[in-house]
Amino acid sequence: MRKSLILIVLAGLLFVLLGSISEMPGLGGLENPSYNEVPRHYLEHAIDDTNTANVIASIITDYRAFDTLGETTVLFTSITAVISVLGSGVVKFSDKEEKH
Amino acid sequence: MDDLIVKTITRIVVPFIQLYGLFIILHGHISPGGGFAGGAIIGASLILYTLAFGLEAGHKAAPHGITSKIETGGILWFVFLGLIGILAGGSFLGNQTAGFPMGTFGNILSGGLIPLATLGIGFKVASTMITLFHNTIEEDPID
Amino acid sequence: MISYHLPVYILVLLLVAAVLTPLRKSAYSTAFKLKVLIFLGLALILSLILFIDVTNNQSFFYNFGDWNTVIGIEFLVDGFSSLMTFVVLFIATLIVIYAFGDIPHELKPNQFYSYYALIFLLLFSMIGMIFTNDLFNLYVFMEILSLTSCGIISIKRKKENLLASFKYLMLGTIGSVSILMGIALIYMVTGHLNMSAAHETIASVWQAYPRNILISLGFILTGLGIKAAIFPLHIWLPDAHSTAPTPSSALLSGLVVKVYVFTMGKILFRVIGKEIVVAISIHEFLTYFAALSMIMGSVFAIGQ
Amino acid sequence: MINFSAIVDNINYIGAFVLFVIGLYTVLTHPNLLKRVIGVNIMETSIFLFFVSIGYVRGAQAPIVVKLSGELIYVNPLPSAMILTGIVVAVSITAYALSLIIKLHESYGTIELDEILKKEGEGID
Repeated sequence: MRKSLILIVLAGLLFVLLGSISEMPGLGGLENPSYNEVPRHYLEHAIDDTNTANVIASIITDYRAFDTLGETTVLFTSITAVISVLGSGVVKFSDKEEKH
Repeated sequence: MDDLIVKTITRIVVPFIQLYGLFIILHGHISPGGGFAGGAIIGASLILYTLAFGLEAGHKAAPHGITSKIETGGILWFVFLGLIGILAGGSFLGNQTAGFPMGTFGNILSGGLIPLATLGIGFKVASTMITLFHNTIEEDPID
Repeated sequence: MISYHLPVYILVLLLVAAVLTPLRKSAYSTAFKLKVLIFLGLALILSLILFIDVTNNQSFFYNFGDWNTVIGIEFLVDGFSSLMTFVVLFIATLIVIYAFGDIPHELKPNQFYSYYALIFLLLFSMIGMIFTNDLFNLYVFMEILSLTSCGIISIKRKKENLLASFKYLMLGTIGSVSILMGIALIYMVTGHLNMSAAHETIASVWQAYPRNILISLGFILTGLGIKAAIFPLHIWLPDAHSTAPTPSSALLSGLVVKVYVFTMGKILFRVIGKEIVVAISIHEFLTYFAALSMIMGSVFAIGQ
Repeated sequence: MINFSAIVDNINYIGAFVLFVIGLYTVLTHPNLLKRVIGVNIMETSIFLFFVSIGYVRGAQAPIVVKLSGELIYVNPLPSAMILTGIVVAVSITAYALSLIIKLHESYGTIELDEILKKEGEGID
């Protein structure tokens, strides 16, 4: 019973989503609202702002560097969380090394 | 898990994979790729080494003491780069405005903050992957 | 204005504290507790100075890397967010002081450092979420928050803890993914990730692509509803909070849920704007769900 | 009648939404915990497909700006830069969920959610 209920709800969601695709801006057009002056600024000024060819590298490390700082923190949290769950982590092995 | 073919092949291949990963990190801002991709490649080479030579050898290659220092070092390095932006009068994580040397277009040391940050990210991703792998493996060591 | 860089100093302080705690090998001594308190107290004082300074003069935008609002990431530090930061840090200091005594009973020795690192990361991501004025930055901080809040539950490593935090992680990730879908839909139509910049174009976009905004609001509100445990989506809350170690359940119910409600208000009124919210009469739905949460919550509590 | 050119034009968005609903279905209905993690990954991949195909420009080039190039159209670099962060987030969540599953398997002996609930119900320790 529960499965069929979920199936119906999800089918309704899919129908709504697919129905609304026609009202969304098309795929791949240059006149999409998302291709406004922001990406144009990145593409034109990337060279004289950051002097790098790879615009994506200049975005993640210069224009929006704070995201990448958040990114490294996500990596650090995943390590701390896994160590706190699996428990082995630093203490066990480093003691062995420090002994001999 | 200790058959000869795998070990010899790994011993030959691993340095080249790591060299390629380092190339991807260093050329992150000129050609496609970057910190994340290069770090993943180096992490994968370390995982291959641990798989082939067993957990003990794996721990010698990437001992926990050093990997946790790389983890901490990666973030502190990034924060330090950001604070230079403040010291130079701009705001956090400023690059050209913070007076980083921009270098000539196209070679490795161009783009001020970008190669330094990409290097930090690359090693951080590599050490995170290998530590995750070692932690999940530690439950039942394969040797 | 002295406090221009203060939000960054608070965040950097918490991040450095979170990163340094696991390195220390000293036993769970008073020296370690003192260091934790120094970091937290310093962040608390900085947030107090920021709050006083912002209420006297006007609120300000902080652009990372001196890029203008549309290009780079931006913090909007106004009276309300600095007050919220001060309150979050103040309550967190009290909880941490309580945790000093309570943790040795509940956790094994080698987990203390992970626990405090997770708490610092939790505070770092909460304060980041309060300050940020950028949609994708909000998503990144939300991920750190959902990872750390599951981490502080599963640190106790008992059977029901692990199960509760696994359920919380799954539901939390569904929530974050639907919020990211909402952010993608808003970006697709307005073209700006910055909240105030998206707000300027929202009026014209509302005529051109109304369906897009409706669906993105639907996704964002369900996502935030799951995370803030509003009535129909709160299944994970009871067993997550009951099994968690006491200080983390205090942290969770006290602060984390409130920050999600604050984010909901921020997205609704800073990105979408009042006219559209009233036009779709979202505020009525929210009042119904809020009332339902309160009533049903107490009904279940009595029934327990 | 649905004109097929509309469908073929926006095939990315259709694919993304279908994957999203499949992922959601897998997460909500599968008792096996591992399958739930896979379902979450399917949902995340669908979001990344959707986010990147927002910036797609038909017939455009990857945004590696060569200095001496003439008038070239480039893809919108912003969504693809954001997805780098998204992918790392997806990896760390999966890593953490898998480590939880390992521990759950140790304490309950199984990773089927209904057996776990049954065991928890009977309070077998």
